[in-house]
Amino acid sequence: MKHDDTLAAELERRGVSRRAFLKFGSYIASIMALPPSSVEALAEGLAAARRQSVIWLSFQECTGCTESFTRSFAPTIENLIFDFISLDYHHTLMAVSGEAAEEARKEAMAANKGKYIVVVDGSVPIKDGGVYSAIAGVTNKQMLEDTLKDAFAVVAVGTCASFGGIPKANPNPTGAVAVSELVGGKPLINISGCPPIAEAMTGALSYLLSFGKIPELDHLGRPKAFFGETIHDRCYRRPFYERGLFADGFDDHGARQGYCLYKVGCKGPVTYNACATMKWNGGVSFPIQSGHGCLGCSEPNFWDQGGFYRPLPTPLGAMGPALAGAAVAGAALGVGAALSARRHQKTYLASLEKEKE
Amino acid sequence: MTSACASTENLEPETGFADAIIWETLAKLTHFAASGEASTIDLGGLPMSNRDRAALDDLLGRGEVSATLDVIGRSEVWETQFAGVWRVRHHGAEGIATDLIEITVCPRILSADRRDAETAARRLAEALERKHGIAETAHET
Amino acid sequence: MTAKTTASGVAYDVQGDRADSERRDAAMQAFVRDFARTAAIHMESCLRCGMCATACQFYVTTGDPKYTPINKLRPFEQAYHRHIGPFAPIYRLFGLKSNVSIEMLQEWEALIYDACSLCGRCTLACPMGIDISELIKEARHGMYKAGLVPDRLELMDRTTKAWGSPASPSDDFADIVRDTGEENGVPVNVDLPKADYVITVAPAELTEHTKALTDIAKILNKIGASWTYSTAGFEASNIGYINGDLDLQEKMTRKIIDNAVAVGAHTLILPECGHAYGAARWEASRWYGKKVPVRVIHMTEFLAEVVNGGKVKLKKFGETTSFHDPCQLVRRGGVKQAPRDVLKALGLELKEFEDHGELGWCCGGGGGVVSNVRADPLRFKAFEIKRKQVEDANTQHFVTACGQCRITLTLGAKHAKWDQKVESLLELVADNLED
Amino acid sequence: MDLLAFARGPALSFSLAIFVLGVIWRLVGVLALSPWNDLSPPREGAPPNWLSAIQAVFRKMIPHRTFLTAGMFTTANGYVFHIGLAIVVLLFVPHILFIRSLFGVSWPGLPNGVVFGVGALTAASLLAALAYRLTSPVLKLISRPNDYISWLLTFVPVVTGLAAAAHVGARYETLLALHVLSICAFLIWFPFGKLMHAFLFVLSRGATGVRFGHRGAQL
Repeated sequence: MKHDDTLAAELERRGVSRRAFLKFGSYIASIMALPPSSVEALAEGLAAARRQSVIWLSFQECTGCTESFTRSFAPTIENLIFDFISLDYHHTLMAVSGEAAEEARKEAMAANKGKYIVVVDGSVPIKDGGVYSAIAGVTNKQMLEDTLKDAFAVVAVGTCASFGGIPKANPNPTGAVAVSELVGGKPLINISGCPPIAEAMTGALSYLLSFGKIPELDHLGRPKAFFGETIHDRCYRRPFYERGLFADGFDDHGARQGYCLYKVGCKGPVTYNACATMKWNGGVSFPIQSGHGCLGCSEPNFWDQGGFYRPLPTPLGAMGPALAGAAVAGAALGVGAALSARRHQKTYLASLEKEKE
Repeated sequence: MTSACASTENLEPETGFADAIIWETLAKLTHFAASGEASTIDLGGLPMSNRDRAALDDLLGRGEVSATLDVIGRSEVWETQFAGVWRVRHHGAEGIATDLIEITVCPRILSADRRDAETAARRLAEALERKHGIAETAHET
Repeated sequence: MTAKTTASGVAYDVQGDRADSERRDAAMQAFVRDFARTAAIHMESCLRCGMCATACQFYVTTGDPKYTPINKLRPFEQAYHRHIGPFAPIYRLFGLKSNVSIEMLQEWEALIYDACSLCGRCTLACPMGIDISELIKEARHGMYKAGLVPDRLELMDRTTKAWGSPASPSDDFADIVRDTGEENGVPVNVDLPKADYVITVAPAELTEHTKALTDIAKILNKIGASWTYSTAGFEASNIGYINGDLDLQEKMTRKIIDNAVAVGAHTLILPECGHAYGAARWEASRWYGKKVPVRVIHMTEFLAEVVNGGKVKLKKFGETTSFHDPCQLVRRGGVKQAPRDVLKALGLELKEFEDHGELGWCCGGGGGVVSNVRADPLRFKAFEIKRKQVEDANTQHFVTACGQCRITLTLGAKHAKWDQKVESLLELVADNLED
Repeated sequence: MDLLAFARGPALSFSLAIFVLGVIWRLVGVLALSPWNDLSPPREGAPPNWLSAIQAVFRKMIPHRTFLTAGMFTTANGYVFHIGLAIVVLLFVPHILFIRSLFGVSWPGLPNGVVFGVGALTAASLLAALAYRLTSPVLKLISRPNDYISWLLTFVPVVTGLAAAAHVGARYETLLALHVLSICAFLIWFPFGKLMHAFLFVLSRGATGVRFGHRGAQL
């Protein structure tokens, strides 16, 4: 009997029934807002898939994304995905190190040529030849380019990989860029967030595994299922916004009443993410529920939007000196114009007087 | 209770989602009764507060059947007091992962898969073999 | 002096023999000179809401949008933006506002002179409070400089320069006064070297309404005042003020003020004439350069003063009357109560028009319109409003306090074949003095 | 978010600077012209000039009844969109935050639903104003490009604001950016067109008020 290496067979060997696929399928369908009718297709697709080789590259990052993704090791529905993938290279998680680690990466690339998925967290510095971040003597840029050559798809995890994130924040000393700028034509999924919601990652990978294609993305390359709506649109505090009830600080009456945090700088209205519905830590809470406005961490350049506590409708940058300067210039121009007009009148008057004589 | 978080919990508003979902359930149930066509309402992704969820549970109540599953974590399935309206709730690491209302004869997750049955038959045969020392081939299916 | 027509078919008169460019420049010079702070604020402020149209008798009676008051200011406005406004240097630099063309000035002549009686009703309608009529008066300065004035008004201008009055030569003035005094049996004073009151006249008193000359004399004699008429300063109507001839306005102003000072008068009484009030009461100091040392009052103010002060007693009519508020006296002069007091003293029950006082409708002849025969058809049209008001009031008397209004109303009635007498407040008082 | 950052940042700073520069330029340019001092003696009992000016500013808020008959639409509609704009601009919470960031003062806002309703009414009123301008023979004759530009630059922020609030037409941040940019255009145009009447009305009414008060005439 030929050894069956489908995921169904693997789980079966561990005594897990196909109900697990059904359950996982309904979970993925739910978080990705797929129609309930697609649950079985998803489950069947996953069951028939083979373990997916994943090469995880970490560049200019803080490991928060990995933390978010692997936060739980309990055998639960959320991390069944770890049974579906073969994490062939991840320098934080893998047991081996040094040359052996790099060897593992090369082996996986050779063995799964054209089929492996590259996951990237962290941005890539490209200034000065990319010298600001290197692993085993290879710059991040070089390693990314090498690894991408034979990849099937790329998943940029976290805002740094998706949009450059904090390393790219003004003044961007390392010339950090998003992965999207270096992928060439490879299919790319951005899972932004600082850190991203683990379910978004799970959902995107599962979709990729079951259907063999990339889920529908928004204009920033993010799965619409998770990034299709703003935090504000899905926020349970939205009714307070509509009724004009706001917290003016973090310890006032409004804050205690759980009013909308718009006035204290919440970026929910312009932030596309699923925090308000998926929430964090297994659905316990999310920043707004915990009393703090959204930072907008899943959006490009969120670090440079004038401050986390600056309300959305306020202008960015200091206005005072510019306006004072404008006022002085305006007054000068006004006086100049009036003097010129007066002179104009006088010269006209003079010519009139002459006319009289 | 003076902490901001605690009082926020207490003040979670009721948004009216529960009522809306009951209306949808009624429509789907009527359709199911007439045509036999099953359907599902996914409660995930709806910005329901805990109060909304409690209100929904109250309205639907519990009927004759209830089951607990232990498949990659715990799941609960029960029929509401309205025949054909089932609740399917999968628990994840730290809470509810999937929460569904299924309008059907019996939720699919309760039924065994024939491919699993195939393996099960083999395992059962092996178990027998171990017990009686007799090699008995399972019936081909 | 020639009547011409623009390419677009608008009639205009032109005086003198100058190149068009010279005319245009002369107009611009005068326009530019006029923009002081208030005029500039008003030039900046128009919202183009069209409310002023609803106030203008020429628009209301014709429905022709070109009579919208603010539209009459277009060349003036253009000159302002090109030469004076805060952005004028930029407009000039980039050629964003063109200079006013001679064709435009020609076309606007009739709008500025024939279709505006300077009544100022539009000023009250303007939500921004733009004093449109004042601006039109200022725009006339440029039109005059350009030699683009209705011929009849220019004729009066020249006559005044030659005679010292548009009605008769100065040399004849003393005779006219004496003759009228004899005719009406009233002792008159002319050219006394010293007097407390100096009386001035308008053309109406020297032509149609000579009785007014002795009416005031009668009252002054009655109260035993020291008064005189003066050949050196009798003409108060000030055609320069109306035409936009500033030189003449200054000359005529100085004449009456200087004379009053020379006579040592404490009060200069202006005739029953609206524009005389505007020119002498409010604008004289502009030419005099300082506060005018003589009290300048209108005939109506004088009447109210003697009546309210109990210096004269009047016979009571016990009848009803309506009153036409002369624009320059009431709306733009602030003399609203005085004529009403006098009418009350005469025992005339005043039935007010629906729009009266500062909201009164113009007779249609102010600002020189009545003297400008070219404007007759328009004026007669505007007269319809006044006629309706008078008919609606349906009173035994119809009184006004301005000779020009009286002439306009009489002419209007005659043209409309409408039998309506227009009475003078001064005459009513003079004719009804208690012994 | 880049368009929004541009709108909230450089575009807004630039247009506010132009706004301040232009407003002061225009006001100073007019006020620094030579005055004509009226040396004629005032009417007996005439109020002081400052009082006449203030009275005129308020007096002119409501037209004389006689002008209302013909000018009812202009007046009533003018009131509707002016009050509407005032409510939307001054009582919508995001706008209050904007104002607070510039001047440091704030006040309570209205519920969004009310503001949206008022905004819609304001937009309708502005459309009516345009329709009237395009059909009335008087307004057709006296209107200038200034009037249409000013109308457009008032209307567009209202419409983009409503669209942003209702999330229709594009993504919220794009709509918000367009709203902010439309306000930038409004601010830049403001001092150079008739929008300036928001400042000039005080001067214009006041100047005539002084003239009339001096003469003892009623405005």
